[in-house]
Amino acid sequence: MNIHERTTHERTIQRSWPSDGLTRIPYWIYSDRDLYEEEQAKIFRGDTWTFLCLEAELPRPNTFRTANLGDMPIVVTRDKDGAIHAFENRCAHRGSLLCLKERGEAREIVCVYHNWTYDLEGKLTGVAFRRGIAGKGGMPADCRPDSHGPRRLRVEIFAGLVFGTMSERVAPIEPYLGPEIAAKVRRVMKAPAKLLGGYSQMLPGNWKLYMENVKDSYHASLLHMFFTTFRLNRLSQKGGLVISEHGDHHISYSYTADVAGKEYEQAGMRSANADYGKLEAPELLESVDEFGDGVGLQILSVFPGFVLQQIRNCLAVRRVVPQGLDRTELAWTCFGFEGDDEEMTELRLRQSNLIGPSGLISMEDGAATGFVQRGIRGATDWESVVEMGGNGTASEESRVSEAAVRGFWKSYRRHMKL
Amino acid sequence: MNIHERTTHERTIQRSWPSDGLTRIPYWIYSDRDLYEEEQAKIFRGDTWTFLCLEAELPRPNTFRTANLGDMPIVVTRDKDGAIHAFENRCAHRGSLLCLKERGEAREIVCVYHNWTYDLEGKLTGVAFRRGIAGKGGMPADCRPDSHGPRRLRVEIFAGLVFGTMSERVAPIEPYLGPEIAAKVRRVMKAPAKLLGGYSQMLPGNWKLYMENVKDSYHASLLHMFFTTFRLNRLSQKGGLVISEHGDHHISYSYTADVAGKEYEQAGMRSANADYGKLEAPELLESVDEFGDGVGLQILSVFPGFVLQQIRNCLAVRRVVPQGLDRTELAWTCFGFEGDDEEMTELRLRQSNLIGPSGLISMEDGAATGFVQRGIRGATDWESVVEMGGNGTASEESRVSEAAVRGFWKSYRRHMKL
Amino acid sequence: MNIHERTTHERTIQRSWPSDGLTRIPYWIYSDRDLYEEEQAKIFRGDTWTFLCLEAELPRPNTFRTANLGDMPIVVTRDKDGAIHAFENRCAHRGSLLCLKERGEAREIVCVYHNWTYDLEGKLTGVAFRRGIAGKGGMPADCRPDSHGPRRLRVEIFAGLVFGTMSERVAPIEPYLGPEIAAKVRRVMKAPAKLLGGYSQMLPGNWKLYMENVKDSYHASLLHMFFTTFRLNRLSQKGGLVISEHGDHHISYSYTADVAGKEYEQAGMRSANADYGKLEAPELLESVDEFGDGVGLQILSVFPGFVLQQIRNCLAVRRVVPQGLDRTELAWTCFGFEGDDEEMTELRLRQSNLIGPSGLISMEDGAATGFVQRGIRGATDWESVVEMGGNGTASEESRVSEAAVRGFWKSYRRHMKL
Amino acid sequence: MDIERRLAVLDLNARYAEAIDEGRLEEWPDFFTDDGRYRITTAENVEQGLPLPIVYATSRAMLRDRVKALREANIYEAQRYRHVLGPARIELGADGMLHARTGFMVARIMHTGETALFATGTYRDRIVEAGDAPRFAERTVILDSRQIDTLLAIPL
Amino acid sequence: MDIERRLAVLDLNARYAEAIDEGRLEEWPDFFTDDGRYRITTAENVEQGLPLPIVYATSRAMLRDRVKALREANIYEAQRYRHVLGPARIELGADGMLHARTGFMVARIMHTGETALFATGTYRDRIVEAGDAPRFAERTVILDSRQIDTLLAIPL
Amino acid sequence: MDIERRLAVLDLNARYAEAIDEGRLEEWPDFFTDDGRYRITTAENVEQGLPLPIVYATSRAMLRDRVKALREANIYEAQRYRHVLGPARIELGADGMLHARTGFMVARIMHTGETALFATGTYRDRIVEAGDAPRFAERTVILDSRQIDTLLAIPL
Ligand code: FES
Ligand code: FES
Ligand code: FES
Ligand SMILES: [Fe+3]
Ligand SMILES: [Fe+3]
Ligand SMILES: [Fe+3]
Repeated sequence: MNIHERTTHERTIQRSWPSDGLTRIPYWIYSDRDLYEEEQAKIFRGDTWTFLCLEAELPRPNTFRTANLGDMPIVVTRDKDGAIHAFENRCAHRGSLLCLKERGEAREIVCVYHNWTYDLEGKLTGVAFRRGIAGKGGMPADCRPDSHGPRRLRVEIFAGLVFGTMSERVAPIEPYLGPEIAAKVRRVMKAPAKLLGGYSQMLPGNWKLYMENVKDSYHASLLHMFFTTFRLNRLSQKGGLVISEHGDHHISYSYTADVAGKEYEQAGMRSANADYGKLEAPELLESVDEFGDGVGLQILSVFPGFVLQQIRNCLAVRRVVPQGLDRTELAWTCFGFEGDDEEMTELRLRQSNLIGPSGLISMEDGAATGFVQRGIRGATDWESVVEMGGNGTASEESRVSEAAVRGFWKSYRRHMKL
Repeated sequence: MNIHERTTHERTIQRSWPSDGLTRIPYWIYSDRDLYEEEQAKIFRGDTWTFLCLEAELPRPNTFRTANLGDMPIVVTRDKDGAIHAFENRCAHRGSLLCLKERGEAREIVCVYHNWTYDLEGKLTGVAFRRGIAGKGGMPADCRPDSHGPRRLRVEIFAGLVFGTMSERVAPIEPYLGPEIAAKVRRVMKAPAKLLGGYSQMLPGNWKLYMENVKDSYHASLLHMFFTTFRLNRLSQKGGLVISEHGDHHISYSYTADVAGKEYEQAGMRSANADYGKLEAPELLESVDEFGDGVGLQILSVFPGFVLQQIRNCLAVRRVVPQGLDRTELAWTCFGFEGDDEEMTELRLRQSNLIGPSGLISMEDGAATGFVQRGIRGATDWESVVEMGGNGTASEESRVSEAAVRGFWKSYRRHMKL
Repeated sequence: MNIHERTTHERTIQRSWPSDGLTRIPYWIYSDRDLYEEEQAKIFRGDTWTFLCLEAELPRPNTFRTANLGDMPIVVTRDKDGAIHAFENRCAHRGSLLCLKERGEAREIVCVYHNWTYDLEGKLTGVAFRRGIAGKGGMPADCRPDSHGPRRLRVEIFAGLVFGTMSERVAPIEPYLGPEIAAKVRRVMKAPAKLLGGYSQMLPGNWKLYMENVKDSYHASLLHMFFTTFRLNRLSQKGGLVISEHGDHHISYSYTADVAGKEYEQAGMRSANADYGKLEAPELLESVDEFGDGVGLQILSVFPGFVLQQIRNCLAVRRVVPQGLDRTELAWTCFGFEGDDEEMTELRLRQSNLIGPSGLISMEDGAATGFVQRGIRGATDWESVVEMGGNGTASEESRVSEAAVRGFWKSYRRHMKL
Repeated sequence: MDIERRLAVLDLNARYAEAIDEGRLEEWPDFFTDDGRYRITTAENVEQGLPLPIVYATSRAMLRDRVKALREANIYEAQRYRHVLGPARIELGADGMLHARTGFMVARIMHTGETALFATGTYRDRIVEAGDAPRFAERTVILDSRQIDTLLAIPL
Repeated sequence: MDIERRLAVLDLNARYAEAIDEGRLEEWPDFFTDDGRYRITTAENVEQGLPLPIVYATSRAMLRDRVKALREANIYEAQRYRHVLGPARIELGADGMLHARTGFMVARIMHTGETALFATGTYRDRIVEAGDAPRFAERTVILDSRQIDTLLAIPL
Repeated sequence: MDIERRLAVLDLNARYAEAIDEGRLEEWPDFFTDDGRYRITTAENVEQGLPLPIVYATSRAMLRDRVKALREANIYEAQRYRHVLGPARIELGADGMLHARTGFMVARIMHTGETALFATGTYRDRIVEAGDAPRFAERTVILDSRQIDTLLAIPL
């Protein structure tokens, strides 16, 4: 048999995008082995901005924090003058990780392998025994090891969020976000952030399944019954969907005030669960309208892998870090604001019961990526149906829509030239 | 260097089947990465029947059970009228698993992700907020999500065994089995089955290594010393090998009555182990001739991955579920018959010491697949020798033969066009 | 999109070796999936010699030991006449492992699967029921199963070290090593070895990263601070680097006598650590000049994966066994000499605190392979800088040099035709 | 401290672990006092002096609310835990309560059969002996790892 | 129950685990009474009320037969177990025997060095105190998982 | 043997494990007598009668030297252990010391969050009761596996 033909043939089938544009997503997109590396290069190391950390995570001069650009390790630093830099966590010499810790203090960075040294901008400042010892050995005078990286990232700080990119071409962060998204980022980051802590989840699915989940305003009140039962978020509540010009970013928001609708009960949704009853300890849901606009829920995502969350007074940034074809790390960092009093902090901490790996309204999301990854094992040549709210990617008032999911694929295809 | 050439070249070497037909099996067949997916499509989702479960596992109307077609997840149901159906365990919408449990009761199936609903035939019956809320959002009137699966399987029940296939073309189950195999299936499934329980083993080898092992009548009494020592099965015992027309299926059987031969002792087989002595508790091997034909052992396999076992009064079905190139789940379900009295059940349970992961005559099989998988690591361009009993695939009286193994490869090559 | 083009394109980029010859190593060499199998065939099963075990590990006639040629399983035996043989640990029949234990006694080898038997040369001596039973079954008279392996290796014993190869063409072991390396092997193996024991480490990196580490005389005193602090090894100590003609093998050695230099302190090396202070229990470092030449440290490597170590009186052989693209087993065996008295043995055991997974001067090496493997995740199209000591691979007095690392790549490229 | 009291604490740990491992979540709140506090956090947060919890309850009522949510609202695949405990370190606190520190390993077994070492860490407890059996006035679960596989539904 | 008896049960568990972990299988049957029952099954079978065992012996003689088979007949790679036990729950049964429930984790270490969390579950025991040392009249091993990796040769 | 002494040994094990799991390595040498011996080796070496250790100290001073090296000289990523112990078998030795054998499982948790079953084995101890608290005259750690993942920096 002619293998070669077979292989080619198979691929061609697999790789063709369905004709129906953004309303059909082919399942091979979540399981094709070669695609993973290509996404790393074309998306994460391509013309996109990645959220690296909160400015508050670099509290003082001479501090650093490690982060990721896709699965590429990154160091973010604040130098002695307070300026923030980011560069590859890879030594120019032989490629060792430069920083072995999540965070710390440092005036310079010393690679453990051969003690080459770097300043906090990522510039190579010293090569051990570069001139040899007693005139023997060492490096040729014309050797320029500094030309071998670590590659430095373009860094921008927007509203206390540190973003980085490898791209020279991509627009600055604010135009990248666009006016609407930028405004809503500023809305949440209204004051200097005060760290409350973090943790991460290892999700059993491809990273795109999580981003779809985040942009999927349709699922929230159907999958997360706790949400619905306590009217934290119902599609019938006043709110909307904002999608940036090219589909890249999104916001899903809703007002706390409930129109007291009975749509879920009428539709007999499992998630309405009329007879659930009340909480014995309702203080769990106590909250204040700290943004003064009545919006109780604002989920905002920035392509490719950043989420900014406001659920009542529970604020968090989430970083989506691909760890292989079907493993994704979801790193959460929660924060309040400088000046929060004890009571306000306590309020945020109590509400944090709603989020994270044990979150009463978020625990399902981690598992959902796995349900799909496993569900499609035999269906690589099939496709999903993403037609709620039609086939467009425009902002709209209704959240009974998958417009933001289509937006994700619009921008994915643009970057992947797929 | 021109990589491309290299790659192609390598493949061509690897992929050519040896000239000696069925008596030589190339070792790359157990370790080629691309082959795995191809087998899933051409064999498990191709023109073959897969055993899904016992009819007895769906005891009442409105019950379901999950199963597999290769590594594709499947749901098997019994509807309110008692009819049995099977379909992909994949939601039409975004591909989530529909059933998250092994078994249960259900009048309808609700996908947890967005609450789309299905009847027990796998037909999409409801799309949450299909028409939106308050006239906003929802799905275009012309959208036909039901056309996106889950794909329904052709299902047939034969002698209390539920089989399924994705193929329209494959013959019905009875002709697929052929007269001889069908008769011997009926022989064991002589009455309505009564479930005794189950467990599974994760085998450290490619699924084909286990199927070869099952069809390998030559190994049984040589690998499984307990078998031989207690004359549960010796190649010298009266018995035979039945192979279906195209090699797909097989039966290896033997009579309990022992010709008291000394072939093993003469040949000095380790497994004969003359001085082993007696059991202190011989009741372990007590059995009755419940089929009235003196046949004490009948191992029956159906291509690609089903085994029906009668060892004395210990009856079981085994499902072979590929879990990757070198991992295979072997799922056992043991049963007796309705009307078995306590004593008979106790007899079967005592004999179950012979089978499963701790089985005195079966524990070696699980490990054997790993011995080969590891043994051939450096020999992908070599081949095994399958020439016991010549080069044919015909039924014969002697079990000192690998005819059934050759039969497996005959049908494997037909399906894979290899 | 035309996938095929894409794929080809990608590869071509990846696979081209940098123009700068041996001073730049492309990072894809540590992470390319297809390369792994190719290395197994062209290097480990190619024209190279692999260290299998110490002759002392086969203490008596009729003993065996398992080993590896790359990731191919091997059996090494000493037959009844004391001759040593090695062959694939793979049965001629269906490919099962023949030996399931690390070591043992045996007059013949019986495959557990179907009881085929072999002598200690690896020759097939028996096929169970070859002639069938009662004239039925069995193997055709003209079948020559012995022609199907296990493949026997060329074996040579040099200074108590057992080497094996699959190659007919490679030169005998002594010329393979070359005069300088051979002499220094003899230097350490000065008397019959007495086993002290062993253990292994699973390293989180590609096997080549460990071999580079071993040949990297530049890192030793910079990474291993304990080394430097206690002047066990400083680049300023008298010593040198010996590299065999084609770069394949190397020796890095130094004299115990310290020139008491202050180079590290002047250069402000972390590893100098002036104020570390003394050991409370200096007996840890007690040693005797058993080789009478004042050389306190001799690290010797033989391409592709063998290391012979003398650190003071702590002697060990290390086998590098690839276990996949980014996992490598490092198997240590420590020894003294027959005739060592208790005191000498105690001295060696105390010094063994310096080596192995908890070694005060070796624990870093295992981790270092992982630091690089992780550091280069986003840099497959980049390259490392290996220019200490210029661009050559000649022996030299200075160890402030990466000449031996370049030597490794010179011979790697020769074998891989890369 | 006398052995009786030590054994009473070991027994409390034993019954707590068993109730969870056997899926009797309804009994879980009753191991706490009415105003009992339960908190899961990570060693990393503790070391940084950051207060963020993974689970945080300040009364037995809140624990009951969580159990109810796990039973009626939340979606997660069938799974069970298996606790094994390290040796307990018990002291009499200035507050008159028993202060206990106990290390643990918890394996998670999915309905599919998949078994994994899911969580390790320490229990930091304040225990009141009043009444029939000792109860937790406070149980803080400090996870050694910053990372949770998929989700943490069943309490630790 | 008095501490002596509790400690005697803990000691029985300890000696049982040690005998197996150190490969002294010949001693294993002697932890049982002559008509002692030993059964390994899965939580899934128990929950479904299905009787299928993985290993099933109704006398010490049967246990000896299995040990003999493991020593002389069955083929499996050299491996050892390492037991750690959860806290034991011990009660005096109506039948005058001690009823004990103990959780366990067992790691399996292959001769190759490969280490894995092999099994978790509970021991359900009925223990007779008669004679020199307590013995198992019945030990039921309920595995949390329905799935065994490769094989289960050495008893749990 | 009386319960007091048994509990004292269990307490020694508990404090030892806790000190290591909490990273208080400086306290580790003080669990030994001045001339206390500490050795880590593998079951494979022991079975072959081979003396090679992975770690080998013949005095408390040597243990202090190792702690100092781990703190100031050696490079390894931030990580912690979690010990759980099997039941201890304690006997009074002919040498007047308590001889204890205790199985263990140790999980290793990397700063990245990665958790793995790192080591299993047995402690073989000779314990002196003299003075305020019992101390190890000798602790031999016999690993079940011949293989260590990456490195073994923190003592077991
Ligand atoms: S790899 Fe960083 S100094 Fe060598
Ligand atoms: S995936 Fe099933 S309803 Fe959306
Ligand atoms: S595989 Fe070795 S005898 Fe059959
Ligand atoms: Fe969600
Ligand atoms: Fe078999
Ligand atoms: Fe080194």
